[in-house]
Amino acid sequence: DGQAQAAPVRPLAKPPVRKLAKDLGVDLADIAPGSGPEGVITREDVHAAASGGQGAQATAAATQTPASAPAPTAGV
Amino acid sequence: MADAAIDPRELLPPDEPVHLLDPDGTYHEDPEHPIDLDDAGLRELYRLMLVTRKVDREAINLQRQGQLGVYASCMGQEAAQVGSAYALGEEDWIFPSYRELGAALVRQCDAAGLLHLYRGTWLSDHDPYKHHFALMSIPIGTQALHATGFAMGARLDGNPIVTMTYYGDGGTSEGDPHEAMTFAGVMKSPVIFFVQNNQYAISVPLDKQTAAPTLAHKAVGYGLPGRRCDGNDVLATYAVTRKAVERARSGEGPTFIEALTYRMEAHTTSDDPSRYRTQTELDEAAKTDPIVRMRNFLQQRDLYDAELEQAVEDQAKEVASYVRAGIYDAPHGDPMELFEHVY
Amino acid sequence: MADAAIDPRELLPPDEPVHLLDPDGTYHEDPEHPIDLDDAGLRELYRLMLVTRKVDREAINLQRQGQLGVYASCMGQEAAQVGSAYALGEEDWIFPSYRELGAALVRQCDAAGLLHLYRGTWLSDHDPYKHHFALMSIPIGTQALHATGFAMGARLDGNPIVTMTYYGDGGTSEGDPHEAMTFAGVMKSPVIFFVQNNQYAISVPLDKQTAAPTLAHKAVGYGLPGRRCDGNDVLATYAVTRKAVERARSGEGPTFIEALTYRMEAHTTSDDPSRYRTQTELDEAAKTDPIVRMRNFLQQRDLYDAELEQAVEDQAKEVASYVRAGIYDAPHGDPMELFEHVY
Amino acid sequence: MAVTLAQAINQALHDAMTEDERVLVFGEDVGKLGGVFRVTDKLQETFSEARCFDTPLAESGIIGTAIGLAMYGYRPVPEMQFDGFTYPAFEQIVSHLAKMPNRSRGTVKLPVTIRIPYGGGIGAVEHHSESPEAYWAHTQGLKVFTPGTPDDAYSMMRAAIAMDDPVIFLEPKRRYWMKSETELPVQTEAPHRAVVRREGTDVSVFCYGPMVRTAMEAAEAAADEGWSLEVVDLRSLNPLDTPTIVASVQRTGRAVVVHEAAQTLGMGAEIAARIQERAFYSLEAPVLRATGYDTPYPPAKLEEFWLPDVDRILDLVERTLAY
Amino acid sequence: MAVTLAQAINQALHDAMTEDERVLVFGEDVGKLGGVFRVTDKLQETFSEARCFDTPLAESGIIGTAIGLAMYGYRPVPEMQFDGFTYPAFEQIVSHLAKMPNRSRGTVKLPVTIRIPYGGGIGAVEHHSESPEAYWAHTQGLKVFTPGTPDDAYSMMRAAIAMDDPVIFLEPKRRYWMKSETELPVQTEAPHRAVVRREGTDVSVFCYGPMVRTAMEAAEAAADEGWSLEVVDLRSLNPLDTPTIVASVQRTGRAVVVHEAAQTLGMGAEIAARIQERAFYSLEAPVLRATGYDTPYPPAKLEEFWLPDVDRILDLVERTLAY
Ligand SMILES: Cc1ncc(C[n+]2csc(CCOP(=O)(O)OP(=O)(O)O)c2C)c(N)n1
Ligand SMILES: Cc1ncc(C[n+]2csc(CCOP(=O)(O)OP(=O)(O)O)c2C)c(N)n1
Ligand SMILES: [Mg+2]
Ligand SMILES: [Mg+2]
Ligand SMILES: [Mg+2]
Repeated sequence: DGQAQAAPVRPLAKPPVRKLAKDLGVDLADIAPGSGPEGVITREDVHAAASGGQGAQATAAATQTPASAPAPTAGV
Repeated sequence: MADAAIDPRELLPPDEPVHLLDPDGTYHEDPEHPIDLDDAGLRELYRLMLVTRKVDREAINLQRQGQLGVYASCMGQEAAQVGSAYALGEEDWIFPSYRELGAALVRQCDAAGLLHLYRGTWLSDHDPYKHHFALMSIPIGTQALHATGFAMGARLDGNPIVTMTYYGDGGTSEGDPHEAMTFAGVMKSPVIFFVQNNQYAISVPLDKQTAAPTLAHKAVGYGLPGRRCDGNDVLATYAVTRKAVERARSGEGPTFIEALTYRMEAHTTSDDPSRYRTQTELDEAAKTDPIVRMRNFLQQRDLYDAELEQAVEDQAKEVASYVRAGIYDAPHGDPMELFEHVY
Repeated sequence: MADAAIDPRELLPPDEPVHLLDPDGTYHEDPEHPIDLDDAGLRELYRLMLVTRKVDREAINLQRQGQLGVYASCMGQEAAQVGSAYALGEEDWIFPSYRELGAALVRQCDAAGLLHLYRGTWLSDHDPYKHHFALMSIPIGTQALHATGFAMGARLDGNPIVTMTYYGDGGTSEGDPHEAMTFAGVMKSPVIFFVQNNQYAISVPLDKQTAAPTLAHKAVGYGLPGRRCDGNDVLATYAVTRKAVERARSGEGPTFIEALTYRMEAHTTSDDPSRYRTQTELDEAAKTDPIVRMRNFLQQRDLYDAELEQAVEDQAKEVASYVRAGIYDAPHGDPMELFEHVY
Repeated sequence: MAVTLAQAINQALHDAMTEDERVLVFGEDVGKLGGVFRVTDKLQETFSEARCFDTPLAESGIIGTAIGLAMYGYRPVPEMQFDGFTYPAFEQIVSHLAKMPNRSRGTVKLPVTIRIPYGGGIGAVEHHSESPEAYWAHTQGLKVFTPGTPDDAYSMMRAAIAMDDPVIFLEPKRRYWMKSETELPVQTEAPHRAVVRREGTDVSVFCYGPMVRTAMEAAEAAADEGWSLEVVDLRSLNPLDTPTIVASVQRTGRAVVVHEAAQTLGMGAEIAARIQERAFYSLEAPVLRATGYDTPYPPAKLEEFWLPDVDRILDLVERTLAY
Repeated sequence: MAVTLAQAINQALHDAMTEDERVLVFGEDVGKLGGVFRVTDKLQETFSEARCFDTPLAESGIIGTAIGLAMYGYRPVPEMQFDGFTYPAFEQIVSHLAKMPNRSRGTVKLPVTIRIPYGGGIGAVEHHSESPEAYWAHTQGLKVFTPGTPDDAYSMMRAAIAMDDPVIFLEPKRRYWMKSETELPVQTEAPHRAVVRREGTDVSVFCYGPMVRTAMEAAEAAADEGWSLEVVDLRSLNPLDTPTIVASVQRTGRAVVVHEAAQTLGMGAEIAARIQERAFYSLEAPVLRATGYDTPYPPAKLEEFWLPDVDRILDLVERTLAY
């Protein structure tokens, strides 16, 4: 379901990256979108933000399509 | 509770199972069980049994050749199935288990289609509505309830059809046929419970299956008449079933029929019956062969000749070949079909 | 299959249910069913029935006062339960459903403990091994298999005990008792199937439950004797059960007993029987009250006097008080116990 | 007009039986008595014993004959008197009802709707408060629907009866007396869709049947804490409306599933598995489950400690927000 | 010495019956025939018909009488002839076997071990290739064990019979003829423990029963791709060995669950739900499931397309590594 939402999309990151951000005091909302596919925030993005750099593109649009998970192959 | 007008003793099976044909073909008339078949009909019973035997043998061969995963032979049970199935009308329905090749051929089902179940091409391969022959039911005894529900539907609909369900001696121990007979008795559903007592449930002999005096003695407990017949005597199975069909069709309710027969082959091709029964027993059983018996009868009646024999053999070969052609190296279907028909 | 020496007709119930006591207390001797009780025993039957009636009434009151969530009364069925349970020995086992307060009191179970099930303090509150009274079984008919298995165990163990299971007319339609009787018949297990035919399964009357001539007619189909008794006649229920107990204990196998009785109260306190039965029918049934009948008998035998009446009333009050004290505002248990006894 | 959930089902059965003479209602005590909860009240009176009838006491018999009736051409709506008493019919449901259409390549249709009052919270004795939905939802070939409101009870029942597939229709018995101001007939969303009952931004709460009201109460209480809960009524347990579930979590980033059934392999397991698979990058916290404990259903007096309630939901909401 | 999985079970039954005269083995065709897979071969001969016997054809009867025998004091080991034929006994298993110890506060113990050959891949007709383990694992009060090797088959069977709890013992029938060089008797890990069959660093592959060998084959093939798979044989489906599961994912960060049963509400659902809950911050990728499809079990000729195999496992391994 790739419907665009009117509300701003939450920052996308896998759980270990979220933990890293917490541990380093980085707010994912500040660095979203990240440099991963479909704006996913990566470890590198977080480290870059933590060390004061800008590893990712600044958020350009207020809305964007959330990353869709790869289609499952197992099960219907 | 039962109709007070019916004496329960009338529901009990008579001491002797209905028996019209001796192994040597001698016919014993029984005024309670007249045979309303003409010569053509008598020959037809024989033909159907022989074709069943041949197709059954073909199926065994196909399994041995790896063309079927498994097969459950009905050898020895041809009279039980053919005689009873022949007593139904075209609009009547059969709810079989997995061994009813004979009944299926009477109904003109496509034998190759049936065998595709055993090949595993699909889980079943026939349209029940075409010949009023329900899908084969592998879980023991469960089909008795489907037959009963269908009969309930027919009665509710004012439709004078009859249903008949087949299961075995082992099946009588399961809860479902018990519940089916209870429903059928209360609702006077036009259903016939036809039990082929072939003496075994895989390796379990009858005396370990039940302590019932006969399986037909179970019927009285549901308010149903219980009737026994020599299951290797196609005229007996036919006649007893005809009576049950007429009774059901006239709205008088169900009947339970026990056909005494013997499973001449293994339970299925995966079974090794030498582990639980003797060759002696098998040899004794062979003496009651239902097909030989009917042939003897036809001969006594001058209804049997070389022409008939040839015609029947040819036809049997034809069906067997048809089956072989339909099964041999038959390709599997489209795997994508697995996702259809789920909802 | 059955022992060929047994004539199936002997397995059928006689035309008349065993009946020894008329409602007015007149006793009819039956040489087939002698009463081996002395005066004390006869009084004891009466006492147990009256106590059952009183405790049962107490339970209904407790439910109305919100102390029990629900309660299934056995009013009217005291003779069926007390007579039959009294015929067992101390080492014998009972496998009840949920209505057997009478049988429980015969076994000296703690009635308050039993009622905790209805209060919901725990799912059950008695130790089956203490009085050989299994946990109450709410899923209809399932306990018949437990009773059979236990009896199989006893027989295997060379232990001459007997088990008896109770269920109702509705229960005879379920698959499990059918399977239990099949197993019991084949294995000659020392189990008694005691069916209290109280004419209803909640709102479903007997004639919608089965078309069997009598429930006892079911037994022949398993190779078991089926016996009927006036379930409101405590001497009959006692005597018929004694015979069955002796038969089982001597290794001859199971018996099926149908006790004809009537459910005087609602199915449970949640039920409204005025929706499916008439006051007239209820009034008629009241005329066959089992306790009144036994009192009349004792009076005819000069075994009843004011002293007995007082003693029995006092004792009944005592048990009722005991139950009330155990149940009223009883606290719930420790929620943490929910996590014990899972594995 | 105020309509209870039970009345809504009664009306749905009535209307279905009126519009389609093939619809039959049967089971233990459903005819003359009108059902132990009166859900089939007056149907026998209105439509005759031929179409609404009492059966012998035999669940496998009820479902097996329903299959036969469906094969004949009727639309059977059999009742299982209580959740805990469905199990004698498990063989017929799993081996035949669920599979015959597939086995027959669609030739045999089994438009059977099995009505089952389920769930606890009514102070009942054993076997009367079970939540067996996961058994059914794991059985391929069965549709599993469960309304949480009177309107849905009416509409989803009509839809279930009308569809050609076998349906397990789970009626939340503790909500039978729940009222709603509504006019029947009513058509709500298609039964396989989940519906957002309350929009929110902080945590998605997935629920169904009896827990819909509980979850809504939790959302009210949560608002006092400054938490904005989105409550999603799943309605269909098989098929699950995965797109709606995923879209909600993509919005909120957090999820709590609520159900009475024991946790292990309850619906929450599948929902959590799907969410983490398809909304992986959106999850701020793991999907948590406010469910019955991994024990058999408790006795009546201990029910309140065992069943998920507003407090337990808020507890998990708080836990999930702590991530 | 080479021992097949079936022989290992046969030996376990033999040894258990020798050491404890209370152990009984019964079911359809287990006595004289020795079982349709010969797993109970010669037990009747050795221990007499009193202790190893054939029953009437009635699954509810088999389990219900097993309960009675257990109450008496025996240790029944009843057999359900095939997975698909267990369902007539569902009521006895779920309402009584699983609950009576709890219902009786531990007073009634039911040391029953139900043997069930399960799983597919043997080209069988319908109802002979089912994987019903999730039904059992969702039923509180049942232990569910399933060996994937001959050694475990022996050891876990001995343990199951010896414990006082009811056990559902699932025997992977396609592996009955799998051989192992071993000396019986053998004692492997306690049955409730999961065992790491192969250590790895990249992806944790959770499997059980028939899929253990498949997963090991996949790990071998994966090594050629440069992937290091850790294969964890779950062995116990209820209780699940959550600590071992979680520890593995904390090491690898990725997980694939493999089972034959349909995906929705199969064991993979619970495993995924627990992993994401307890190892949330370790997950580099969602837990994926290589399972049967959400359809009824296929016909024999289409089995190979439906069952998870090495390719499907590697496919998901690759997908998970792409995160
Ligand atoms: C419910 C169920 N349990 C077990 C089986 C396995 N099984 C297949 S055939 C059979 C024996 C059936 O014996 P019987 O009813 O006498 O029929 P027969 O095969 O002799 O014709 C058994 C146990 C099954 N198919 N269904
Ligand atoms: C398997 C099952 N189905 C339904 C019920 C609900 N129920 C409880 S008692 C009862 C009627 C039982 O009638 P009967 O067997 O005649 O016993 P009675 O209550 O009359 O003594 C029913 C349907 C149940 N307890 N178990
Ligand atoms: Mg059953
Ligand atoms: Mg047989
Ligand atoms: Mg009754």
